[in-house]
Formats: sequence, C-alpha cells, structure tokens
Amino acid sequence: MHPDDRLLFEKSRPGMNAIEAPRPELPKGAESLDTASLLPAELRRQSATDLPAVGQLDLVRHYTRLSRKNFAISTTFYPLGSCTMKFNPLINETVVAEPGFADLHPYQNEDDIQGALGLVFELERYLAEISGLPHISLHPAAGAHGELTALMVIREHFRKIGEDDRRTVLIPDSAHGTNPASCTLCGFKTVELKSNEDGLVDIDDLKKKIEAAGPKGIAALMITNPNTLGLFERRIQEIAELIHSAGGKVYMDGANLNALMGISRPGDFGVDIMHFNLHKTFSTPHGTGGPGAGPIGVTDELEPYLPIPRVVKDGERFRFEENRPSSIGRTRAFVGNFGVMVRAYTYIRALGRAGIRRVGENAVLNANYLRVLLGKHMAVAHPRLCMHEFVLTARRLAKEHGVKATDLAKRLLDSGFHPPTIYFPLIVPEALMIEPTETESKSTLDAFAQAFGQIIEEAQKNPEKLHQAPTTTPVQRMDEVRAVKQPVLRWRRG
Amino acid sequence: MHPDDRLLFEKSRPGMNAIEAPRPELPKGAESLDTASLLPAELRRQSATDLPAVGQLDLVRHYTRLSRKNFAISTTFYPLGSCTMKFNPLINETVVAEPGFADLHPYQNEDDIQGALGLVFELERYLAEISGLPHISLHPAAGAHGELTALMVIREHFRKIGEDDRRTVLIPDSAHGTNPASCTLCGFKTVELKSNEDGLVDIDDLKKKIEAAGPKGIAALMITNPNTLGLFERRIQEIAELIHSAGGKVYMDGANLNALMGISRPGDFGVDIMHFNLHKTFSTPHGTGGPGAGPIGVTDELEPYLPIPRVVKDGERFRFEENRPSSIGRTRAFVGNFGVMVRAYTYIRALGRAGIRRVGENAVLNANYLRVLLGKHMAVAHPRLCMHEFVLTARRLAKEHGVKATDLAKRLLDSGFHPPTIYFPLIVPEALMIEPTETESKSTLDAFAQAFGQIIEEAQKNPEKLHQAPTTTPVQRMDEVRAVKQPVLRWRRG
Amino acid sequence: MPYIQNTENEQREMLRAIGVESIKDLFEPLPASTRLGRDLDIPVGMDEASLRRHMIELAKKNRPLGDGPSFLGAGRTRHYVPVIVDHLAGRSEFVTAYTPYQPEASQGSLQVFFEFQTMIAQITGMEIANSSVYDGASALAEAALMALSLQKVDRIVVSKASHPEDRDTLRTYLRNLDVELVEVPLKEGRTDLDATRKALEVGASALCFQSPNFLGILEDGAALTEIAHEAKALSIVSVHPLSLGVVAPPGDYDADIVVGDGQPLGCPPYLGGPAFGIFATREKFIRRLPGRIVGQTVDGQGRQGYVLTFQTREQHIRRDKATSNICTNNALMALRGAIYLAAMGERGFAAVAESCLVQAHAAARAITQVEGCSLLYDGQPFFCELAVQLPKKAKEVNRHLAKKGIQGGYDLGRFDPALDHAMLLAVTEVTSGDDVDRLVAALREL
Amino acid sequence: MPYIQNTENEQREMLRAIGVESIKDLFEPLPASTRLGRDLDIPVGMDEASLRRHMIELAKKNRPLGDGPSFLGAGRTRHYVPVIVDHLAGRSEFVTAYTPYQPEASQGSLQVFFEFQTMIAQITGMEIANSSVYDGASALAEAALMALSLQKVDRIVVSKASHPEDRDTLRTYLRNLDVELVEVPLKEGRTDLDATRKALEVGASALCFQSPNFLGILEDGAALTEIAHEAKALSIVSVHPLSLGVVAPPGDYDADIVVGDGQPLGCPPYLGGPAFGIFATREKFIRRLPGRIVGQTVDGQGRQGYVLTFQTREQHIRRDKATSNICTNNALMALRGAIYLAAMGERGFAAVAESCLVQAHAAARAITQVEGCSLLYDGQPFFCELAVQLPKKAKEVNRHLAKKGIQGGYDLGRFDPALDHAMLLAVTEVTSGDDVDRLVAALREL
Ligand SMILES: Cc1ncc(COP(=O)(O)O)c(C=O)c1O
Ligand SMILES: Cc1ncc(COP(=O)(O)O)c(C=O)c1O
Repeated sequence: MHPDDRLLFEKSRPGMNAIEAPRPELPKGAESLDTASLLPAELRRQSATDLPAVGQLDLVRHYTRLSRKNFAISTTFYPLGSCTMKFNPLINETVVAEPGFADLHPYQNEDDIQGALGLVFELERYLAEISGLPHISLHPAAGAHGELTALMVIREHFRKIGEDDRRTVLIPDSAHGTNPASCTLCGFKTVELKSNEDGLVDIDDLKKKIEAAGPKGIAALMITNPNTLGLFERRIQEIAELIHSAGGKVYMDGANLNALMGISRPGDFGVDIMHFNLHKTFSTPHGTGGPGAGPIGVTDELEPYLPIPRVVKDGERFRFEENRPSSIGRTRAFVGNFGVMVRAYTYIRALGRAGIRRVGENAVLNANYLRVLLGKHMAVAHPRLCMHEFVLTARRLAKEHGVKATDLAKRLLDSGFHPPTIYFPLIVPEALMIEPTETESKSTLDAFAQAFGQIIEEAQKNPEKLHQAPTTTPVQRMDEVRAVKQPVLRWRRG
Repeated sequence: MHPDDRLLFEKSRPGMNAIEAPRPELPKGAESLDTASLLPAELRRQSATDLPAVGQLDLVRHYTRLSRKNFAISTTFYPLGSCTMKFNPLINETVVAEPGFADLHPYQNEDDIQGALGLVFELERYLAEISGLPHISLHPAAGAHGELTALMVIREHFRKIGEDDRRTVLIPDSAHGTNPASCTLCGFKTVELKSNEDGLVDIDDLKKKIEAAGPKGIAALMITNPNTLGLFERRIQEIAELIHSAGGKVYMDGANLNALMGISRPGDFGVDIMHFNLHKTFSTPHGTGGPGAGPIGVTDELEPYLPIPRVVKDGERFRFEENRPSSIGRTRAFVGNFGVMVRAYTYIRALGRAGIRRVGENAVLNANYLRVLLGKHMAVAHPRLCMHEFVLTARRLAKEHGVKATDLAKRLLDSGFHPPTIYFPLIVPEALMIEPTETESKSTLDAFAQAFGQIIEEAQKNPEKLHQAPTTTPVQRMDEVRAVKQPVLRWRRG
Repeated sequence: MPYIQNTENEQREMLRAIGVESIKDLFEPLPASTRLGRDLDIPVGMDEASLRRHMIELAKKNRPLGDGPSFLGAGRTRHYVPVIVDHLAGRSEFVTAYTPYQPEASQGSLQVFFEFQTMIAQITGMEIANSSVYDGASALAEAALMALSLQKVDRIVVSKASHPEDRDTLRTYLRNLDVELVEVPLKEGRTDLDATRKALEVGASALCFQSPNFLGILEDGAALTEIAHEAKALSIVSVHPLSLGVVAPPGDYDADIVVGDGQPLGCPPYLGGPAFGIFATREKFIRRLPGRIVGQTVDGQGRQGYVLTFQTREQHIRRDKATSNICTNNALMALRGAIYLAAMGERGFAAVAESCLVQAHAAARAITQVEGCSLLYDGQPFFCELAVQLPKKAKEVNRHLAKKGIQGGYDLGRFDPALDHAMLLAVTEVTSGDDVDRLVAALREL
Repeated sequence: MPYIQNTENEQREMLRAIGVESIKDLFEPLPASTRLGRDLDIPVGMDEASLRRHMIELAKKNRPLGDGPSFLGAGRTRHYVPVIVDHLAGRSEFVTAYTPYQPEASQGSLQVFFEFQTMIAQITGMEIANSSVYDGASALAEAALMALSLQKVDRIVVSKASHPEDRDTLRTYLRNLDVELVEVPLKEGRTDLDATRKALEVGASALCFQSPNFLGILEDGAALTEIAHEAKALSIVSVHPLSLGVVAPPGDYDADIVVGDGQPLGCPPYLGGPAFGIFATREKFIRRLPGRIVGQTVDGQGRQGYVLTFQTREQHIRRDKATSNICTNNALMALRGAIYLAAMGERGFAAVAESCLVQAHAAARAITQVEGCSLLYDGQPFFCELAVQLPKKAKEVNRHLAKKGIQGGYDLGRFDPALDHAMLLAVTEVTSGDDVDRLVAALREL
C-alpha cells in the first residue's frame, strides 16, 4: 500500500495540525480572564479526542487521492437507473458559494434576506408550473423525507376531516423501498399492488385491493410515474379516478420526473401530491449521497397542511410564515436545504422553458436509443418504448452461463464505466436498470453499448473473467459477509 | 482507448458548444446596426477555425480525466531536484481569486489600486530583507527571464560607466542551462568554470579564467548558491572578492534560495544581483510549467537600471514610476505577474519571520535525512552535509547492471512516486538530483527511501523489470525519436 | 443548450435507430389527455454570463452575516471554515458521485465515511456513528424512533430547553405513531432535574435533552442521564459538536445516543441548510441504527477496503420494516465535517472550542458592564452563546443594532414571550474583539 | 506551522540518523561570516483566518473593474470567463505539477498542450504553435530574435502603432544584440504603407505590426506582409486573439510569425499578469522556435501519447546556443486559454468576436452622437476598441467619469502627447448596453 493510502489516523503524528487555530480574540480590557475557571471541572472534557494530527500537505494528499478512487459523472458515464445521474453544471457550484447565499442565517431579519426568500418563492412557482400542482414546500431534505412529509400531509388531512382511520397505502411491487418505509414511519399500513405483464399497475388487482381496504380504508396510492421500469402508467387517469372514488389521495413519487418535464404534468393527470428530487431532476449534485432536497407539491385542498415555514409574498416583500394552525409542523429545522435550492433555481433559469422541455425529450431519446442498442445483446424486461430509463434482465445469462447481473456490473467497471443499478426493481430477476439521462452524447452511448456487447460476448465465452472482475479498481470484490460478521465500523488505536 | 480519452477534436460534433455565447448587448436605439457591413470583406475571416465543438459535460470529462493522468504534488511526493516542489497552500489560490486582485487593470488610476500597489511594495521589502539586497524588481516572468533582465542590468551598468567591453560571464559547469542561454541573449560570452572534486567552484580555475578574460573583460560571475549539487559554496566571499577586484559583478541564481531563508543572505556574502523564483521558493504553484515570477534583487549601485515600472511610495500613497532614464526599460508588458505576487505575499505572511527560517532549516533537514537513507543504496555524488538537495550517481549500476538513471526514474513511477530530476547537473554521470523540500513528512521520506531501496535491489536481480518500466502509467515509454523524425505537432482533420 | 448533448443530426440518427420518426413519437405511451399542450410558463433560458449576473444580483439582495459584526446563533453558529474544506470537498469526484453502491468504484467516499464515523465517535465519546443523517433536528427524531424500537415504551420525554425547531420536528415525527411526547420545564435556564425525574416516573423510551441547551447553558448531562437510566429510558443528547473540544462528551457520562447538527464543522450557514446530522450510539444498537454505515473489510486479495454494511436495516432491502426510510443522506456535508475535523486535528479542535469559550465569556463580561444588561441566568455555565437580559425589548434592541450595522442576537421572546426583553448572543472564534466593542458601544446608546 | 511537516520528535530522530546534534549543525558548511545572526525583519506569521481577513482587506483597497462600467483596454480587455475555466484549470493535478519532463507521468498536461498548440494554430491560421511563452510583449521579442536567426539581417522594423509596451520590450531585448530597431510612423491611425516600404528598403529580418493596432484599428495585414516579403523580411503580426473570430487570421495573408497576448482567452486581467504569450509560425521554422513544443508519438505498445519534442533547441540541452533562454513558461494560463477555446468552440468563438465587433460599433455610434465626441480616425475598421476625440482633455474626462462610477478609457496622451484630447475605449461582449448608456450620459455632461 502506498503510504498516502493509509487511514488518516495511521498518518497522525501528535503535535501536527493542518490549520493553525486562531488565537482567541478578546474585546479591549478582557485580557485578564481566568480561562481555566470558565467551566466547572465536571463539565470539562478530560478524555482526549484522539482526532488525527496531520500537516496540511498530508491532508490535501489524503483527500485528493481518495477522490481519485471514485467513479463520478465528471469522469465517466454513470447510468445508475432511478438516480438520474445527469451532468451537474459548474455554474451551480460557483453561484452557491456567493456569500450572499452561503453566509445567511435562518433567523436574520427578513429585510436582509429578500433575495433568498424571493429565490425560494420563485423556485416554488417553477416547480408548481412544471408539476401542475399549485403549492410547493421546499422543506424536505431528500426524496424519502419528501415522501414522509407528504404522507404526513395526507394523514393530517384525513385527521382533519375525521377520517383518520384511512390507514392503507397501496404501493406497486415495483416501487422504491423508501415508499413502504415512509408509510411505516407515518403510521400507515402498506398493501402491495401487483404489476401486470406489461410492467404497469394491474387495474384488476388495484380494484381488488381497494375493495379489500374497506369503504374508508384507503389513504393513498403511492405511484411512481414513469415507474421504476421506465414505463409510463398509461392508465394513470383511470387509476387516479379509482383512488379518488375510494376517497383516497394519489401520491406520486417524482423521482422520475425527468422524463416528463415540459411534456406532461402530474397535477394534470390526477396526482394530488408528489415529491421532487432536486438532486436528480434538477442537477444539484448527488455528492456521494446527498445533500439532496425533496420538495413536495400539493393541490389546493392539501395546501393548509404543508410544513412550516412557508415563504409568502406581501406586495413586493417576501417573508416566512409560521402561524399556520393546520400545518403538520416541521420535519426538520429551518426552511430547507437552501444551498440545494439555489442550484436548482440556477439550473431552471439556465434552461428556461424550452430547455426544460428538451431535457425531457432527450432523456427519453437517449434511453430509447440505448435500449435499442443494448437490446441486441440482452433481453429488455419490457421491450417497447420506454421513458427515461429501461430495465434489462440477465436471467438467461445467469441460467446458461452462471453470469449474474452483479458480474456484468463489476466487469463494466473494468471498461471504465459505472454500472447501472442492479437488482432493482425487485420484480425483474437479475435486473440491470439503466438511465442514461439527456446530458450524455450519442457517442458515449455508442461506446457504452460497444463495451457492453463485448462483455456479453465474454460472458458466454469466458465467464470466469466476469466472476473475477473487477481487476482494474483500487480493490477487487469485497468480503461483505465479513463486514457484518466481524464488524469494524471505526478505527481504534491498535 | 476509452472514448473519453480521445482528442478534443475527435470528440467534436458540429453544432455543439459547451458555453452559450452571450447575445450582443446593445445600447438603447442601436438595434438597427447593419452588422454585416461593420468589416470590409477582405478583413473578414473567411476560413473556419475548426475549433472543437463539444458539450459542457464532454468538456468537463475531458479535462478532468486529463488532470488525472498527471502526477502532482497534491497526489504524491515529487522530489524534482532544482525545482523546489513544495506544497502550494490552498489559501494562496483562494485569495488570488478575489475580484479585488484578479479583476484589476494595469492602467487603472493608482488611487483605485492602492491595495495592489501596496502589496507589490511590501513584497519587494520582504524579498529585500530575505536576500539582503536592498532593491527588488518584480517585473520578470520567470527565473530565466529574471536572469536575462538582471544581465541586462549589469550590461547597462557597464555601458553607463563606459565599460561595455566587459562581455565575459563566468559560469560554473554545474549551472542550469538557462544561465548560459540568458547570457547569449544579452550579448555576453560565457566561459565555463570547472568544479573541483568537492563539487564547488575551483578557485584556481576561477583565477585563471579571470585572468584570461583580460583586465576589463569580466562582466560577471553567475553562480548558483547553494549550487545544483546542493552544496553551499563555502568560499563564496573569497570568490566574490576575486570577481569584484576584477571589476565584475556577482550574479546569483537564486533558484535554490529555499535552503538559506532566514539563515544566510546573498547580499551579505558578496552578491550584487540575483533572481528569485517565486514559483519555487515561495510556493506559488508550478502549474505544469508556469506561470512563475523571477524577481531580481540588486545593490544600491545597480538600482538605477532596474526595469520599469517601479512601484514607489510617496507619503502614504503608492504609485508606478516609469520616468527612470537609466532603466533598461521593459522586458515584458505591465508590472509583472501580479497574480503570482499575491500568492508569494500570502505565503510570506502566513509563515512570518520564524516560519520562513523554519522553511530553510527543514528543507536542509529533510534533504540530509533522505541523503543518508538513499546513500545506503547508491553513491551520493558528494557524500557530506548537503543543503536543500543532493545528487546521486547511478554510474555503478549502469556499468554493472545496465540500469541507468532513467530506468530508475521510470520504475519509481510504478511505485507511485514522481522521480527526481535526472541527468542534471551535467557534471555528474547518471545523475539523480533529489530535493524533498520542507513540506514533506518524515514518513513520506521513509516510504520513498524504502521504495527506492527495493528498486535498487530489483535493478541488481532483475534489471529487465526496470527497462520495461513504467507499466502502471497511462502510457509506457514513449518513442521520442519518432516524435522528431515524424513530427506531429498538432491535430489535423484526417 | 450546452447541457444537452445531442445535435440535430444525431437526434435524427438516433430516432432512426429506434425506429420512430420524431421525438413526439417517443411519447406515444402518454395518452393525449396527459400531455401538456403548451409551453411551460417559466422564463426563457439564459446564457451563462447573463445567468451569473442575475444570480449575483439576487445574492446582493441579501446581507451576508460576514458584512459586519453578527451575534446570531440559536442553531447556526459561524466558525472559520479553512479553505482546504472548499477545495477538497469541491473535488468533482466527490461532488458528482452517488451513494457508494459499488464499493470497488467508491473506495474514496467509503474511506471518507469510515473516517468520518470514527471522528464523530471520537468527539462524542461514543462507540460508533453512522455516516450522517439530514440535520440535527431529524437526527433527534430518528434517535427517538430508535429508542422506541429498542425500549418499546410509547412515551418520549424531552427538555423544553431543547431547540424549539428540534422539538417541533420530534413532535411531527411522533404524532402519527401514537407516542406521547412530554416536555419538561426549565429551572434557572436548565432542565429541571426534579421535574425530569417526575416526568419519567411512568416510564419512557427516552429522555432527550440538549447541551449546551437552546439558552446556551450547559446541562448537567451526567445527572440527566442517570435519571433517564433509573427510569430505564435511553439518554439522548443533542450537542453542539464544537463544544466537545472543551466540554465533557456524552459518551463520558454514559449517554446512549448522541445527535447534533454538523453545521459548525466546516459548513456555511446557508440560511439553515444543508449541513448534516450527527448520529452516534453504542455498538450493541447497530442493528437498530438508521442511515448508512460503512465498515472495513478485505477483498479477495486480502487488501483492506470499505463497504456499506448492515444494509439489512435499510429501506432498499427491508422496505416497510426498515429502521428508517432514509436513503440519500447529507454525505457531501459530512465530508466537509470530516475534512474540518481532520484539518483542526486533536489540538486545533480543542483550541477552537477554547477560543469560543473564552471569547464568549469575555464578551459576557463586557456586555454585562453596560447599564441594564445582565446575564439572564448568571452563574450558569455556558459555551459560546449567552442569554442576556436587556433594558428594552429585544426586538427594539435589534432594530437599533441593525442601524449600527450589527446583526443582533436571537430574540428570546420568540422562544418564550416572557423573555421578550432578552436575547441570545452567539460569540465564536470569528467574533473579533472589535465586534464586541461595537456591540457594547451600541448597547450603551439604548 | 501547518506547511512544515516535521514534529519536534521527528526532527530529533532525523538529526540522529544524519549524525548531527542540532539543526544548527546542518549549516556547518556555511562559514560563520555568511550567516545572518538575527531574525528577519518581516512580520510574524498569521493563522489562516487572520491572514484571509488581511488579504480581503487588501483586496478591498482596490476597485475591481467589475464594480461598474469599465472601458479600459489597451492591452487587457475584459471578457466573460466561463466558470468551467476556473473549475477545470483549478484541478490540483494541473496546478501542482511541473513541466512534463516525465511523459508517462504527465500525459494530462502534454495532451492539453498538444490540443492548445492545435487550437492556437487554428485560430491564427498558422501551421504550428508552441505551448506558450510569457506574454504578448516577450512573444514579440522572441519572434524578432527568431527572425534575426533565420534572416540574419541586423535590423528589425516595427510599426509605431504597436503597443508601446511591446515596442519597449522589443527595444530592450534588441539593445544588447547590436540590432537596429526602426519605427514606422502612422497615417490616419494605421501603419503608413509607404513609410514601411521605405524603412524596409535597406533590408531587415522582420517587419512587426499589430492588428488591431494599439489605436484599435485593423491594419491591412495583407499589404504589410507583402511589403515585408518583398524586402525578404518576415512578417510578424501581433494579434488580439479574440478578434480572430471575425477578422481574417494572419495565416490567411501569409504572415510568418503570429504572436499575441492570450489574456482575452479565459484569463482575468490580474493587474497585467500572468496571462500567456501566443507564438505560432510555419512548420519549417520548427528548429528555430523558442519555448516548449509537444508532439504526438506512440509508446512501446503502440499507444498514442505525447512528449516534449525538439528539445535540442532548448537551454537545458543547448545552453548558450539555445533558441531562447525560456524554461518555465505560462502553462497554467495556456491551459485556461485551451479550456476557453474548447468551451466556446467553433461557433461560440465566432459569436463572442461578433458580439465585440457589434457592441463596439453600436457604442461608437452612440458616443459620437455626443456633442464634441467623434471617432479619431473615422472610417477606419476596428474590432473592439475605439479611439475617440473628446471635447476636453482625456485626463479630465476620466476624472469626471470616475465621479460617475465609470472606469474611463486609456488616455491617448500617454501614447502621443498630441492626442491628449483623445481616449481609447474598449467595448466587449461584457459591456452592457446600460454601461454604454451611462457613459454617453456622463459624456453629455462635459
Ligand atoms: C424511485 C425513487 N423514489 C424515492 C427515492 C428516494 O429519494 P432520496 O434518495 O432522495 O431520499 C429514490 C432514490 O433513490 C428513487 O429512485
Ligand atoms: C538552478 C536554476 N536556475 C534557473 C532556472 C530557471 O527558472 P525558470 O524555469 O523559472 O525560468 C531553474 C529552473 O528550472 C533552475 O533550476
């Protein structure tokens, strides 16, 4: 191992630090303070933190080298399905660093943050226009948080109208794991809906489950549209009507909104409430796993329950509004992930109305093109026009050659591409879920398809190569069982 | 080849661009301009530039991937002798990006750039104090440019005092190539001085060459101290006196000033004029080969000849001064590489007087420590206390095992370290010139020494491995002969 | 549009390959009735130069805290962010990667999180930590949920001295789960120990308190934890992470879960987000922990490396039985926290905390020399925030300070109407002596 | 000191390994008389937070051009720098590497320079380019030296319409080489063709001119080049690189060497430096070219790659016989230029140049509607700078403009005392219509 690849703690040399801490700055005449007496002994820290002590160059090398061990959109194609790994424009990063955005406090006088409040207000307006849902809250911190917040809104609504017994939420079997998990956190019971052979909601099953829930049992349907197979729920309006007639609300998981932007609006096809993922659809970066933002959009009916604070406009002045008796309250501190909002706002303004529409169009174009190219090498789970993504199944390869989706993924790493999402959605065996996004060029898609084709060929001729892959990465396949059986979750002084 | 590794031109797709050019912004009422007629046809560009046309993501990937093919201080130890590859503090980069430094014009009213002029003035003062030479010009763009500018100062001085026939410049055989090259550009004739077996200027040879130059022949001695062997010229004062008695000036190449900072001052040991390399000693980055800055320092006697503009202080106000009749004039446009000066100033202020001295001390400590470690594996050209660097010779290895300095260098790449400077200074056969700098930790030096030791062992047991090295880099040894015989100096449409 | 890569020619080629005529045909799966038949009503796009100008104008409509002395705290405190944090966390391989599902392609992030977990454990004095949740408030809510699932008593007790927005969040999370939330009153600016004992008498899954609490006062964490444990409740402590440089960490007094908002560790205040939520606990609770955890293991060659582990807790595997619904967390901000802690190191971390402590106390001394100004809870220990009694309404005082170019403190009337003549002032290592002098001078003018 | 890595313990260990007692002993090679027996008289060091504050204060003592409308040109013009230039050129693997002596460890830089050379060749219309020299002025001097070594006539002719600092630099470089430098006068703001012919009659190694010239006027490059060639002199043209998006490149009229300052291509003005020098010429002159050149070749495996080539021209091999003394050049700024050109692309590059052209002409029209303001050389073609005759002294006008928050133009009285009632105004794509309106309004008040 190169010495610079050790853990920070192993590089630590007592007495070093990468930053000289500032000396205390005292007001005039305060030099005489007896600093030892400022804290009672029992409140003073006695134990050492043992934080690593390294010089600045060692620190720079440490993190620079670590960064180089990541695959990232900035270095290669990263078609992780359901994650919308699109280009993150650098202008977003430049503007959010402005002190006029970064150095603001949530409790400043509203007169001092009119630009920021105005940005929040406008961004809500844009998201409302894009979704067709008139009211937006930018409060939630990520997609799953948006789901939870939205489910709370639904629950609060039913509580308010005396129907708090509605506790059933219907969720298609193709849904993302956060959907049922969020339901549980909100005190809802989930019932799974079967997908039909077209990969869409089975309307008969839906009817059955609605019935089974009893007259006042359905709280909501949580539907993802386009769904996680990359398919548009053609009968969404009919589905929404069924739910509505049962007194339920239609919740849409908006993780896949990229496909629809400027083309079709959830609010127009029967959705009552949805979440957005700003870190996916709106190009704010994924940051190795966040921060994100998971705004929610609602109909007029549900608006009173939105979390606080709201940002409202009085004449020309923007202000926070907290006094909202029907609100669910807060699901986090402060207004939301403002830094993420700035980026999303910047992105929308860069694209504008025509650009936003071209996003949707080209996301779908790229996905279909790649589907056709890869479809030559492997079965597409639902071989017809897809939206922003599509799912392949390696079932045959697994059966005939013992090569599984995970082996293909690992081998793609050796070709220098990040693999697609694998084993999701759960209803497709040996699934590879591929979302190229609109920001990739045709030549990248061609190159990926070529590499993929070669791997499939190799899988048939020399499957062992795939089982041993990857070989070009900093480490090879990791022993995940050992990680659980002999857990090492932190460094400890040896 | 990964498709993202192609040349930009090969990725070009007509119609794309990574940045939307702004639409022309016209003053009120000027919309009617007939733009086609603004240039006579014969002055209009008719030929296409054929600049590459790529989208923003492709461009980001292109340069991000390219950057990852470089070894750099931020990723690994880079002990290039004579180059002082020290850590480049990131605060330097942060402050120089301030619009108050970056967005200034050389012809602004001086009242609007008092901060900048004050910085230049202070930086000159610091360099004067560090060097012991009272007057500094920050004009030159790099070390070689500083040499040239300084030689012009010397020539101008002799011209002024009627001794323009002094055209001989004495240069030790260990000197850097820029020294003789700069002399030629200044109309001087160079005479080489032999080094003695201690690696220092041979005083007898010096006397002989002074004599040979005739009574009014010597213009200057160009001496590097510590010299390129990493050795301090112990008899520098005696040498300076010999030159001075012959009527010549002592020029010091200050590329190696790092070793002396806070400990010994050229102005105090007989130097009349010298250059600094801000990009080496003062941590402004090397930037894959610049920009640098090569300020020069001079005695009172030589001050009148310094290039213009000078920055002077009138009371509390700073201003440019151009009206200096004895000045050599300009060797470039404007005041100098101000962006580099801001970084050097920041660096000096961070370190302060004590820190600057610790730089010199630890540069010498690190070099000697590494010398001792590596000396166990290979002959040190001059095995005694060195200053900031030292030189090994692979002569024996070359003779006995056919492994040359270049083979060792290439094999070090496979260990993840940047190799030292090789084949310089010219007077040491199979030279490896190693400058660790003060910013490396002992553990890095230990790790390097260990890798080096293993390579030496390998060189004896399995020299072929070294001849084939490197094997872990993006390309292996390049065919340099072909590059000259079949020159391809640009891309052309195929 | 430089963000979209297809030229018109390429679009045509691709459509041909797909076997359709036009982009419109691709949307055949959408019934006409689901389509938007018009342009979106959002502004037209902007070239980069115009957009940048526009954004700078928007930014200029805000007054950054750094524009003058600022004493706002109450959940966001200003600290010096070393420039390396921006430079290193800005590396695009961190910014544009996602959750490290493929460990071989993500050893960078994974090692970062492993080190982050270690450093959070080190400063809190706890055994383990996860690799971040959203923020301090949701971390508290997750901690309560974890306690509920461990202790199975449908009751949570929380100190009224916890941040009001944290308490709100807790209330919102618990509201739908048939869990009783009980608030314990204060006494002299601290959680009332007797009232706490009493509130826990009928049992609870956890006692939640914050130290330093919302009024800046350091709680007697040891006593509160003991009270909780006597009632078989877990002790959940919300911390200001930087305070742990000088203040005894909850691990030292046997707390069960430590949460907090990571903003003071290298994150700009950003109007309240994003920063990251800290979550540390005992190793034996590992299977009930929310969020991502990175573990060390080896590859086939025996090389040390890192993976996401104990994933069976998580929603993508456990769905409605998961310990939490969290998926995307606040990784990039946690990375900032990691770089910050590593940059300060053992010594620097303690030194910054000491600076906050000393400067806040020096400021307290200077402020209380002003006629009519006194510490609201004189004699109580505090870290970097002080509750000050004022001669006038805090609202009015803040208006006066604003006129002097000073960003005043948090109006405690918002916390408790009875305290409308008091404000909470934050003084940290970036508050200069001159800032305090200006504040004092302005206060004298009241 | 965080920049120095040795702890005291380590220092002791290292000294022991070296076999000396103290750091002082390491300096035994320095005779006592060469040692400084005292501390340096420079300020004490600063922690990063204080240093940053200090630097921001210094920066605030300057007025950035972007603070208001600005019309200064004359060798530095303001252009929009796309943010990707900063982000990508700021990658530490570019910033902290050095000259690519080891090609296997430097393929990144080498490919960048190969592409840079190509793009410079493309925009200038020349066959080849080097990988940058210091700046436009020194590039001109190097070009003259190259011409001298090729043509061997000790005479260089330069147009008086070239930038005065370029001419100064040329003069300084030639002064020590026994070369005669002859300046050709202007006629109507352009190099006088007849005078040029005459100046070249006795022969010269080169004719140097600038287009657009210092007065903003586009020269008749074809005519001047023909005159030079008739006299067997090389034609050396200094260009504003952005002008080449709309203006015929020197390669199209058979120029021999093209130089220029790269600042307009993605470099901030930085009070005059650093930017980079452009140097392009004919392939047959390759062995006389100054500076570094990157060539394409293959490795042992046949993989395409890049190396520094034709190094036998250079000082480190040829020493006193080298074509130039240049070693470190301005690589990182050239990288900025490369990213800029690649970002704009064929279309964007032409579009920006067109914007400059159009906006400058629109501004000229607006300005000349002001009583007493006219173009100094009406009817002459210009790109983005205009020489304007004023009703008052330029100095006075600039003072008035400054009061209005406007950074005025370059006082042409500095160029030629006879022109003290004229100024050179730069109008580029970043000059807004509003900027021009404000200028015009201010001029009306004169
Ligand atoms: C379909 C779907 N829904 C919900 C989520 C959850 O979003 P987040 O990770 O932002 O919490 C995801 C993200 O992976 C998703 O793909
Ligand atoms: C000893 C010595 N002198 C002079 C120079 C020339 O300096 P620069 O490259 O800045 O022109 C160098 C740089 O490599 C050097 O090492």
